[in-house]
Amino acid sequence: MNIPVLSVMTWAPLVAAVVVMFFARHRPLLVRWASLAGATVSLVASVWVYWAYDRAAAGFQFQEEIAVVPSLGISYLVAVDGMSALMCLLTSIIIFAGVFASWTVKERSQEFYALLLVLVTGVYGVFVSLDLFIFFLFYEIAVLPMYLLIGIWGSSGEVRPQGIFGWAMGRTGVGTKEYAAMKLTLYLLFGSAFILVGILALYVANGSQSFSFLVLEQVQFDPTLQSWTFLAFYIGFGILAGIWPLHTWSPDGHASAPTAVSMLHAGVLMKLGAYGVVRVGMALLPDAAVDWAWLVGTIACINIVYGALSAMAQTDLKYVIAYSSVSHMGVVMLGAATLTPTGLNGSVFQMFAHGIMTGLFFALVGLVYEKAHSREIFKMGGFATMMPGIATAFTIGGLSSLGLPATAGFVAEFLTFLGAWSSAYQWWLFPAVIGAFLTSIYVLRVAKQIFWGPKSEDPHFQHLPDAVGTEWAALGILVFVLVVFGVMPSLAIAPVDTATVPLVERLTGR
Amino acid sequence: MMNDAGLFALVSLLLPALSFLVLAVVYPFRRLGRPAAWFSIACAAGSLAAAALAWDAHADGDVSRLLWAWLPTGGEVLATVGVLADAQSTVMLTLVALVAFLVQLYSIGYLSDESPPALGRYYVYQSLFAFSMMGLVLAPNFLQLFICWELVGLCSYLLIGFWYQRPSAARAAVKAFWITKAGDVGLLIGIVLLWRHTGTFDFFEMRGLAESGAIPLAGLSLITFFIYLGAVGKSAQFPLHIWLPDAMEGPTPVSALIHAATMVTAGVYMLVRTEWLFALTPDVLLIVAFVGAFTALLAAVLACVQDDIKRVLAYSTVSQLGYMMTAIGAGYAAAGFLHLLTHGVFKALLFLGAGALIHAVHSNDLKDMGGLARRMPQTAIVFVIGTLSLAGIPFFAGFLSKEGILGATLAGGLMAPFAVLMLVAFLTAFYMFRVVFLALFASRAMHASPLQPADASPIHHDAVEATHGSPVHDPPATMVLPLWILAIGSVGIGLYFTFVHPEEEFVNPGWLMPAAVVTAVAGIALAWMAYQKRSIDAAGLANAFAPIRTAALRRFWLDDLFEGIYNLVFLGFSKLVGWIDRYLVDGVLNALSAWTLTAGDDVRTIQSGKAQDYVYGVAVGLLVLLLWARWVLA
Amino acid sequence: MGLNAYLTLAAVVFCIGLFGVMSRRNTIGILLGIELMLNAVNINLVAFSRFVGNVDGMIFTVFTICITVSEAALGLAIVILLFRVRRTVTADHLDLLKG
Amino acid sequence: MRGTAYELLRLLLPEVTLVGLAILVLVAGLISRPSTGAQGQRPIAGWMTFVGLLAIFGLTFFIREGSLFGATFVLDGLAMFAKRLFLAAAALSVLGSLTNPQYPFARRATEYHFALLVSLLGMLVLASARELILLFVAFELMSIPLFLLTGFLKKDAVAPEAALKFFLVGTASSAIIVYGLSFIYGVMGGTMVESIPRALASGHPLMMLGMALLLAGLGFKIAAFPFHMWAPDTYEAASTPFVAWLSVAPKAAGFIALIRLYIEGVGPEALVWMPVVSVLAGMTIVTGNLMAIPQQNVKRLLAYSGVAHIGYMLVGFAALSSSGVAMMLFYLVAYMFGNMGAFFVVEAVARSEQSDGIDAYRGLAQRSPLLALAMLIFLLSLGGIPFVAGFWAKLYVFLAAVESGLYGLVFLGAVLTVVALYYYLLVARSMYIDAPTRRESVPVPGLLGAAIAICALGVVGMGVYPGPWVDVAIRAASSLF
Repeated sequence: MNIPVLSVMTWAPLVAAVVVMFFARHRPLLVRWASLAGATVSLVASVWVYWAYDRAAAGFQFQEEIAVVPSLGISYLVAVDGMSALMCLLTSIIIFAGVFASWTVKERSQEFYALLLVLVTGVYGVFVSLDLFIFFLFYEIAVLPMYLLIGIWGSSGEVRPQGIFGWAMGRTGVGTKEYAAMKLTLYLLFGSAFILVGILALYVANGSQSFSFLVLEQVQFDPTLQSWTFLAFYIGFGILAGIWPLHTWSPDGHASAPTAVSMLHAGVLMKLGAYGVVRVGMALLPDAAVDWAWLVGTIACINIVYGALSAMAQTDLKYVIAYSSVSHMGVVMLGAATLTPTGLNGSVFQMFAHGIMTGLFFALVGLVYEKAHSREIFKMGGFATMMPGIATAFTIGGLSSLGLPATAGFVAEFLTFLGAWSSAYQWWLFPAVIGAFLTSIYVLRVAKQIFWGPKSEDPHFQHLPDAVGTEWAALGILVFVLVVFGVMPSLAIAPVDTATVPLVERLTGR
Repeated sequence: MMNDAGLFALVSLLLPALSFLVLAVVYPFRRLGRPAAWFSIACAAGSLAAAALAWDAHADGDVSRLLWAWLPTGGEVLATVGVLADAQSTVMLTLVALVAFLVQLYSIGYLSDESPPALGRYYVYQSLFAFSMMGLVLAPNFLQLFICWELVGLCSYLLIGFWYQRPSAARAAVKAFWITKAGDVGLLIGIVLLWRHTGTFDFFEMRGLAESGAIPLAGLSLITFFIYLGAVGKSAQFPLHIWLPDAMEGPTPVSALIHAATMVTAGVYMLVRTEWLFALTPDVLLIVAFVGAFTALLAAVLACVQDDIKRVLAYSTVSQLGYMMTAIGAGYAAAGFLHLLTHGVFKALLFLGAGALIHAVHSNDLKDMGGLARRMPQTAIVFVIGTLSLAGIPFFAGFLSKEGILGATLAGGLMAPFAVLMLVAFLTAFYMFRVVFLALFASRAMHASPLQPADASPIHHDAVEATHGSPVHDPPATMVLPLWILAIGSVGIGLYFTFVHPEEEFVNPGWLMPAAVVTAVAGIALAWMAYQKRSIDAAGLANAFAPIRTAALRRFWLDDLFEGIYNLVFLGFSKLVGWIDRYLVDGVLNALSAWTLTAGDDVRTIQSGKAQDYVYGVAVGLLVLLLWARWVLA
Repeated sequence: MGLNAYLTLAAVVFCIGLFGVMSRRNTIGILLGIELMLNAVNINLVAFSRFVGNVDGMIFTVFTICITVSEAALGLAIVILLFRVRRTVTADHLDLLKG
Repeated sequence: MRGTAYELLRLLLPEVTLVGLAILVLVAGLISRPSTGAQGQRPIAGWMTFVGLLAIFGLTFFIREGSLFGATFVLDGLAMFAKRLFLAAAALSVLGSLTNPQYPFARRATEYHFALLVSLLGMLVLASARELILLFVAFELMSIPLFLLTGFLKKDAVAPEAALKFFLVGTASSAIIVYGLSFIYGVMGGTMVESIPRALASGHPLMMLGMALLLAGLGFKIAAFPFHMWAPDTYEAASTPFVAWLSVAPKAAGFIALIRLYIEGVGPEALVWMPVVSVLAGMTIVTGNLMAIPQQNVKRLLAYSGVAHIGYMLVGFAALSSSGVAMMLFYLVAYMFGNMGAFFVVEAVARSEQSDGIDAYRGLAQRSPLLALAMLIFLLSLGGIPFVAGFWAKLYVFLAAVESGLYGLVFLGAVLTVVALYYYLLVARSMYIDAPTRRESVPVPGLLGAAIAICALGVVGMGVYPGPWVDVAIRAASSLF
């Protein structure tokens, strides 16, 4: 097969975006179908890649290379291994569902879809590109459209500036969607500054020949360089992965963003961060990865518990979900920090599982908001009678997030726990498990309050419709994936394993 | 190494799964209600048959395992799923299948007032429960055990909250889930540690290691203790027993199936399954025994003061679970397992009977009952049979198993627990017959209960309005049939054991049987005098034990304790963290950005607009450069 | 008299000129300051060319003078223009543009 | 070597033709006096200039490298590159100003274009000057018309003020420059640039003094902190298309001079400048970005961001390496497209809204999407976002700096990019997020539109496929080492 399937997957959304932008003016339906077409092409491509990936051979496959700036050794070099194949699949699923989830966007839907698709191209690019330079380039593409997406179609929450930094919050306009958009964008770009320095450092340290991952992988960088570049990568990517205490962009951003954007951002973009730490940080700097594991893992533990507790404290449904993401990303980072095959598999699987479940969550929150026009948890109640479908989907998502078996969440967490206990810092296991327990508290609390509880007296909430038409598509896909991968985890673990095992050998074998 | 036992077991496991899938996925079919229900029942029946065949097919001693790779890692298989059919699992499987089938049948009648969609939902949960419980029973390794363990917990949550519009039900559901989950945290940790300790999840391999002494004992006690914590949560041992009484908010058949016969016994079953592991850690077994005995006593006392018939049964369940645990702790898991089986049968019977009564009078409260024996003869008969079994009267199911447990405790040399259990036996007989007399025989006018319940017994309001004032009579066939089957079961088991004495690995002292019988009869007698003949003033009896009673009515403040932990520790702490996150962690960030903005304002003031100031700028820059040049030369 | 004497003189003149540019209120005065600076440069160049012993410095000086003149002319033009539109030639008053 | 007339003509072709063009424009203007107050007429002078410039730009491709007058005047890769840059920028600016409706432009187009051409001539010569006197003269030839052009709107209240400020600071700095040159001459005993390295190696104090003075003077021309203060005021007051040019060409010229004097052939001695230039770069980046944050006037905002960009170019310069210079040249081109494009959009908006304020851009995306998109692209390019020129530009200078081990500087620059994005995004917010106050779209004159389109194409083209541009820059720089 000589079709450049990865490029097709990566650029199809961009093509769709161009079509939407220039040929679909004032034709909302065409906009949606064009976007759907783009997403579908990517989905098919990624599924095919996932299927055709030769697990026996492992390593990087479907490689394509085009020199971009030969004089500097920059080339458009793309390929996937088990890990990135899974991530691409995740991206495809989320965007596919996202297109449906935002079917009802009213104003300026043309620009909305265009930006969304551009964003997705960036995401694919990051996952497939093996040239660190192109990697970085896509990375920024994936971050930037957020500003407009949140700024234009977002919704403002209400946060009172108070506390000892009240003055500062007042000045930065905390709570408004513009604030959230600016915060998210700048924070992530701030992180990318670290990444850039790190990448350039590696490039120069290797004699300024090539940015190719495959080349740099062979190099044994000297310890001090490794040490600080790893920290740079950890901070840079970590910001996007929402590591404590650099996570505060995520609740505000996700809470303000429109449905599809929250889905994509919490579902996929945060994974970019974790993926970056694993792919660039650990794979290229094995010694430093081992030396800094204690930091990564400990902060991950803080993430897990801290995120869960913060989620428990929220009264705004979207904030709850956003903080749960912070907590779950902790699991991802913890799995990575264990430096064991089980842990890393758990980590990657959690990236996937959390991507799907949080996508599902945000889709549901969007639906609930659309129908009940409220995100205040304690105002709503007893919706299960009126919207059984949504209630069921929410429950399944919730169960997955609290790590209930037969959903993807369990496998991920369980593997991570195993990894944690077999790692060098066994005590990591306990905060992780506690976090899972806390999750069960806040998730069921919310589910009970909004869906599976007594009906609220509020007249607004007496007659609410269940999900209809295309809305089902988004929910259906996500729930299906969530359960299928929970019941048959080997679907995902088998290919991922081919990528993580060599990595771990590289890390510990040094 | 597999024979048809394994296959039958597999079949009986997969049938409920099939019905679950069909009902869950085929939305319109589920919404039909009754057809869905019958489909599920048919599957249950099929799985019962298969289970019976499996039980029959398994030849003594041999074990059949069917395994499929489930979770690969590091190039090899990390965990498998499958079926492990042996003596224990097949008989347990049969019990589960039987009760599940009967309960599903019974529910058709019991839930006749429900709307079709609700009924469909109910049967989805039922099928899922049947599947996961069977999966648990047949689990070949700790991982599958845990998976199904969690799933049954989920079903319990869903079914307790089946009438989620009732606040109490919604509360009880989450309470049950959280409390058991707390125990599961222990179990999960235990499993992870054990995996690291032995390198496998598989019972079979692990047992091999254990028996060859290949498992290092260092730190094993901790591991088994963690695992035991799981059992504490699931099998409602002190102090995590508090969820079980509240769980009675669910429909009565659910209580019969999940909270009496099967799920709550999962903890016991797990310990029975892994006795060879616990045998390595006698210290933990001691804890198990003492906690079990204490739980039995506590629950028995609590049962004495309840006016809600279901709560009485719930506490008696807790108490009986304590019994089983004690036997296991004493080192004779077989005895505990036997009691588990018999208890499963007659406790299901009792619950279903109680359900029939509740269904008739639309109330859980003993005060609303009385003299029902005349109007509901069949129910009365079966209920009494159940009660006799529970009280441990000869020729009934409970008798021998109970005696077995007492003997086991004795043989284990645990004197204190033995004494406690004897007392509990007395109390059991007392509170059960209190129920019998108050509900069935003493006429309603006659008894004015001196025991005001601490918590107003929740009444199934909508049902009351639905069929108010309808004459009280025996329930329809679908409900009576299961009652009789179970009743015959408990009598049958009783008789069977009286003639075919199950061999025990210990010998009971001759005086044990009489003693047990006497205790039971004494309890019955007291109840008779207090609530039927009224020769003893119940109030006086109550006052005699006033302090204990008040404490019992407040449930020994355990619920309050947990409530407090939830409110203060979890919610309070979370509020704190939330505040910190928003106003400190995020605040610092905002402060930095705000400072940047301010800096912008400040710096621009040097741009005064006066031409000469600009020249100043140039001059200053020049000066600096010159100084630098000077410094370079130096 | 050595080269340093000339250089010092030039430096002094240059500094005076610069000081004038920065301190005079009247725009014309500022222009004069600039003239001073440029003349200091001329002194420098001539002195150097004398001591180095080639004429490049002289040539440079000639060019500098020409440029100085043209700059002065342009400067005065601008001042006049300013006086037309703003009715003032005081440097401090010319701060509409700032920040 | 002494060039024959042919040699002479061949090497001086651009300059000679430019002089011719200037005279032609002047004469043409004299004979065809426009009817007084004729609004919006097509000034013949403008067209002639534009066409002429294009022609000369074309001619630059027919001249070979070489040198004249005993290497006083050289045509090396750098010179070629610079000349094309100047010509291109000038052509763009003229294109943008052709339809300028402001009265003076219609009335006195001749003078405007003549002055512009003369200044351009100065730049072209400067690019090739390898001799101090010639360099200084070229420098002044470039500067003096700029003062004049700044005050071109002479009836305007602020333009003359800006002109005065520009003039005062400018002449003061040229005094400083020439003062520095005098010392250099004194130490070298000659005025040929190629003898600088030897003198520098001798480490004579006066030499250092002279170089320091020179650096200060050039610092003014490229508007590096703290010599930048004239820039914002000048930009704000002068006519926008001219500012677009002013913000690019003279700065480029300044950098060329810097390269010629401080790097070319200096070798290891050059490293002595690394710390001071680094500090200069860092401070310029910080202050430029910080001061841009609170700006409400887009022209001022762009002015300050321009200062910051100079800082980034200085980062490339601070690397003091072949790749550093190359990356800096690349940055210049990217900056030319991005910055001029942005200014042209400002011009377009200002003409319809009569305002340079950020508020004038409210909801531009819904009024005229393409214009908004163009602006967005330019801003992103200036902000250094992938797939537009600015990204590669920043990246390359950072790369060069890292190669020279300036990690701190690179990190500072990278972080400050975020601050820069903050104020660029403020404009983007106004265009895309805020609701428009008026519905009808902004009218864009065809020629101005063309100029914008060219810039947009340049930005995107360089962004998507930077390879060839980089190679050109590298080739241009390679001639220096």
